[in-house]
Amino acid sequence: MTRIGVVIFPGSNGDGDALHAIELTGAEAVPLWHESASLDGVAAVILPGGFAYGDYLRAGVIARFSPVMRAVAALAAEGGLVLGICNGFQVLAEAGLVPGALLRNRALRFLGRDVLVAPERLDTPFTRALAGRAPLRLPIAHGEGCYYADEATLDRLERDGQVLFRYVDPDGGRAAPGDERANPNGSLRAIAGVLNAAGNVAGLMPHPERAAESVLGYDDGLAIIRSLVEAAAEREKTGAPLLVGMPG
Amino acid sequence: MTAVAPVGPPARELAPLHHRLGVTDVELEAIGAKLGRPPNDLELAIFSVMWSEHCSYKSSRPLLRTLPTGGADVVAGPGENAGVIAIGDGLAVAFKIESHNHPSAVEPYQGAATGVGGILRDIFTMGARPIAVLDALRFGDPADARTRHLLRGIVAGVGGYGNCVGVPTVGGELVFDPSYTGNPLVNVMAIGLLPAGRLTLAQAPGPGNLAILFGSTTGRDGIGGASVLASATFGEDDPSKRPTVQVGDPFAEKLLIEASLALIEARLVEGLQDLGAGGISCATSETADRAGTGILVDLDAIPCREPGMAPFEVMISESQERMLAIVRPEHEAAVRAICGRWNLPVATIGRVTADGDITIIRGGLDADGRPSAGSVELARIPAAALTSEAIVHDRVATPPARRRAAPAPGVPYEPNDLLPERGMDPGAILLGLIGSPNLASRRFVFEQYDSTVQVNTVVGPGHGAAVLRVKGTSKALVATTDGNQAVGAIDPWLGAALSVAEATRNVSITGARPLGVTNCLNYADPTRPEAFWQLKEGVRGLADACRALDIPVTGGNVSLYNESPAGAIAPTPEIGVVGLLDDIARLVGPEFVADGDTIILVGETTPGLAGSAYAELAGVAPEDGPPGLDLAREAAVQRFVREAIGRGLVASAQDVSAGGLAVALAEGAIWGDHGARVRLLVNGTPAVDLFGENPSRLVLTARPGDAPALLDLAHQHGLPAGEIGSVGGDRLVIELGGRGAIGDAEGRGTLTSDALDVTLTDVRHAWEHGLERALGEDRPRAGGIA
Amino acid sequence: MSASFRFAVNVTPKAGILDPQGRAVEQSLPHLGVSGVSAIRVGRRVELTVEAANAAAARTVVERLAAELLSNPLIEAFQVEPLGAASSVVAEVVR
Amino acid sequence: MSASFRFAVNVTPKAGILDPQGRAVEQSLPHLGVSGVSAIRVGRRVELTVEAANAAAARTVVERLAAELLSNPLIEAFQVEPLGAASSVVAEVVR
Ligand SMILES: Nc1ncnc2c1ncn2[C@@H]1O[C@H](COP(=O)(O)OP(=O)(O)O)[C@@H](O)[C@H]1O
Ligand SMILES: [Mg+2]
Repeated sequence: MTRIGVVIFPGSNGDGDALHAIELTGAEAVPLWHESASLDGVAAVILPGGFAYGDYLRAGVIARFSPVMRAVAALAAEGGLVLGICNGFQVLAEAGLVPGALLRNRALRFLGRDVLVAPERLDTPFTRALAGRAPLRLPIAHGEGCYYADEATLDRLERDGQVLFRYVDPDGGRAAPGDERANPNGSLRAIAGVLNAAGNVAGLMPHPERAAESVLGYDDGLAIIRSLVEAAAEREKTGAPLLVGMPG
Repeated sequence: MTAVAPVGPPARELAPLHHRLGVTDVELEAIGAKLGRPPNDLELAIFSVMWSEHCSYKSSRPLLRTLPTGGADVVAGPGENAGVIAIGDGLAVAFKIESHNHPSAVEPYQGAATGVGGILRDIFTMGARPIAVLDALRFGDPADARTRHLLRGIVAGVGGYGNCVGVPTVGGELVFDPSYTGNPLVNVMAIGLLPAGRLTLAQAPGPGNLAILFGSTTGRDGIGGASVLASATFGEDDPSKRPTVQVGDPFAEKLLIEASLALIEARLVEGLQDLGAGGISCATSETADRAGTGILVDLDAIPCREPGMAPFEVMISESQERMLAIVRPEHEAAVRAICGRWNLPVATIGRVTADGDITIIRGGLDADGRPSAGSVELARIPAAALTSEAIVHDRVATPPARRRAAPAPGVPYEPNDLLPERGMDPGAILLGLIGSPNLASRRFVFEQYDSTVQVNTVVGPGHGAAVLRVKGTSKALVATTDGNQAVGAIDPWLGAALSVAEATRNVSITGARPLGVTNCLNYADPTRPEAFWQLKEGVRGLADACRALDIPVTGGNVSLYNESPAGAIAPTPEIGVVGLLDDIARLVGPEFVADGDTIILVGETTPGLAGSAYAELAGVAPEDGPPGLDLAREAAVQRFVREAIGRGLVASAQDVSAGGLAVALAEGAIWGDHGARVRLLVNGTPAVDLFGENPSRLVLTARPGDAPALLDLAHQHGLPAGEIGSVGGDRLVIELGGRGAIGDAEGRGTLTSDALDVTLTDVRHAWEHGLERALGEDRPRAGGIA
Repeated sequence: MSASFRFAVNVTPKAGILDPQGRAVEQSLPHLGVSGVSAIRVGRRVELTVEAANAAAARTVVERLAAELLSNPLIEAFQVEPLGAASSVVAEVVR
Repeated sequence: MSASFRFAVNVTPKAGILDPQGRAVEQSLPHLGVSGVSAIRVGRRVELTVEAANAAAARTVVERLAAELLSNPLIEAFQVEPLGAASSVVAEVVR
């Protein structure tokens, strides 16, 4: 059975939800303690939501220095799959494993609500099982989710296919600038998720693991987790570093 | 070992120390009697905190004894940190509500945040993992700048704490009423889940066991929170050095939750108690008293955040995020290891003793847990004197001179020409009501909360009671909070009873069976006979309603002295209810489901508009009273709806409450995105039929084929019930027929319109934007970043 | 005639008030391989430009803003720092 | 032998970076009846004590902390300010 790890930082609170969602896909969910220097041989890692170290100082910054993050960085460097969700995205950004930064929501308030997002590509390890599902309805719950990078970086991300998800309006079109309903945190270019240059590390502000069971009203998110599990299983089988072909 | 040493230099002020600490002469005498000698200053400080209203319930204890608390499934009731009820499948639910009114009035963000922290500790102290929070908030006029400041800070504080610890905020209340100007109410309820066998009690058994303090260090913050110590200059310290505001640290609380549950899971603790009001004094005396033991505390062993803290400061500090564990000596290392894993400071601060006293020394304990040679005893107080045998006051209760009795149910109604709805378009009234601050969507508030973490939230905030699935079972927990200050101000018995009726009804209409009640009694100064009468009547209403509905009170909290220069609050017993739905597939919501469904009104419309949202909007005739409450009828209505839902006869269920039938129909329409066409026969005045809030009424929808069986079932339960219309279209149309609507009124030359007719778009718009508009949040706002 | 003056307002948690942020930062230092750092207090710094007749008048405005808007007197202390016009880091105007 | 040095690290949003807090403060000024205040930037101020052989060594530690932990170079600029040993607000012991 494919083993997927979930890192537990002090202050993580989405670890249980991520472990639960992994189990729903039939994979084995493996908790990884922040002080551990090893990833216990897992095929892929999720950095879960929450408030690692209280999100004090800046969201994600203190967690980035945990011993486990060295192992995560090493896994990423050899092509292993890493998905950061919400706080996990903030940790990845602070660690420089994905581009950009997450600023305070423009409304200066924490926002917990459902959003619509659409994948920009279906050929990544994080979106391969999403065909026919767009737009996806997922919950957000964060105070610092406004995606920021400078203009040149944003242009490069778009050119290189590193934009993974965008906030969309109910018609499925990219959220217009200033559309606070569709893009509640004010992310630049409506970016809700990004990839690293190699395409094996992803950060995502909405919570796919919370939208994984119909009893809770939605299950679009499970397809994202399932994408990760399938891609990780494939990588294990072939033993090869899994680097998606980035266009351009 | 020397004798009791005096603490601090003699006071310089003229007023005796005990007065400055808020201890009356009678109480000082009682303290002397308990000790068999006069207390020293440290002992007096401890008594002043422990005998405060907050810790001792000295005004309310005799009243609380009258509440029904028994039930077959009750595992822990009042007296414990939280009530616990078994729900089958080897699980139990723990829940409790608590107030943080006064701290939130002073510092809204931190006051509310620490309120959430405190109630969560009550839950996990019992061995339960917190799974949900509900916040019941009450403010003055939303147009008032101070209200806006308080609301903004309090909501941010609830969210700031709950979001960070990862407990979803799934429900609550937001009410505006002028009586809360200057004294907002912040009541927070928390719910937890535990394996039935893992219940942990707050007790200190086994002389020789260790008292271990873990969590945050002890600082000077919050000293005075439980008494008037903050304002009294005590000893030589500069009181300005002692911040009365406590700052919450949700990150530390999250670690505390994980460490505490890990300690319990590993069966390393004999007892566990959170530190709240009264700090170490309260935690040690309560755990010792419950076990019939004493605790010997070594002040030098307590990790302090600041140097030079006085003994009284250490003993009564209310620093947040701390726990006291009672541990067998052989488990000490394992306890330290778990605390270390979660990076929490931990210290063995004393020993359980057989003498029944809380003894405070300085200078360390020896290997056998006895005071070291050269140590100094600073205080010695029987634990029971501080807690179970604390003073009780017999307060005087006097009803106000003029008070109108509520009309008894079924009293015939006289149409009243003074009612202001004459000549008004009922559609406009509906839009006004549903867009009013008390009825409009609370989205602006609950969007600031994480309501989905832990992946149990089936129904979050926004539409009626919250529903949480119980992982690994087919069950769901249903929870709600309700209060009714508007009626309570007129008749405190009725206000309390109505709150219980409404809270339990909100649970029953999902199909769930109410398991238990937790309550927060928010009242004014109990030394005023009229305020104490309100409290007494409120408790009587609570008890009567719970008995009639056959539901135990499993815990609660009392908050008195809710007054400000602007006046006293309206009596506000806030009722929290948790219910159990055995099969989540049977869950029914309030929203209309399908075009063509039949709409059925169950129950009887009776007069009495006083205390209603309509009365607040339109005014009310001076001789009108609040509607009556027939508790037997209420019980029948709830039994009926649970049975109907259990049989699969109900498509949607909503009760008639604030805003009356018109608002109940409008909500079903907005939430389900289906219009409705309804015809009402009006006997008295249209305002009563459309907007009256008399209880024990339901709006049900059913597939047309199920309607006859549903009506039959209602009649079998002895309930009046009839078809009033059907679901469909994109408007809400309520045609008014009958004598009261057109005949008499037109005959008298008034302009009562004969139909309420609004588009779904209009009514939804009013509902969605009303609150933000009332709070001025639809424009750039005033306010700092502090 | 009036001139522009730039100030910083430094807002820090009052003595005796718990500073959870400072504590969390302190706890993380071993992970960075840093030792010998203590007593960390995390506060806010607000930089602003005031148009006023003279430096004293400008300062009066800043003091008022600091007390009423930028700090919470119950739990925070503040201190006003004149930056002059020369300060480079802060001279940018972003609207 | 070593000594204690107290520093402040002032972290401000970089030029061009959206500062919603600064804007919110600016927007609330009219409500307070304040005018003539502009270019408000809201940042962080971290005060800390460093044990080191000398001031230069202490400063090196602070610079590193500021660059790696206390600020994010993508969005923030920082500046280190020596406070000397005299600072009283911060002399408390935090365990
Ligand atoms: N209104 C009430 N109804 C029933 N029980 C109450 C009420 N108020 C307080 N209690 C019970 O009294 C005990 C002490 O309450 P409290 O001091 O608030 O507890 P804690 O110190 O754990 O917060 C608790 O068990 C609580 O449930
Ligand atoms: Mg308690």
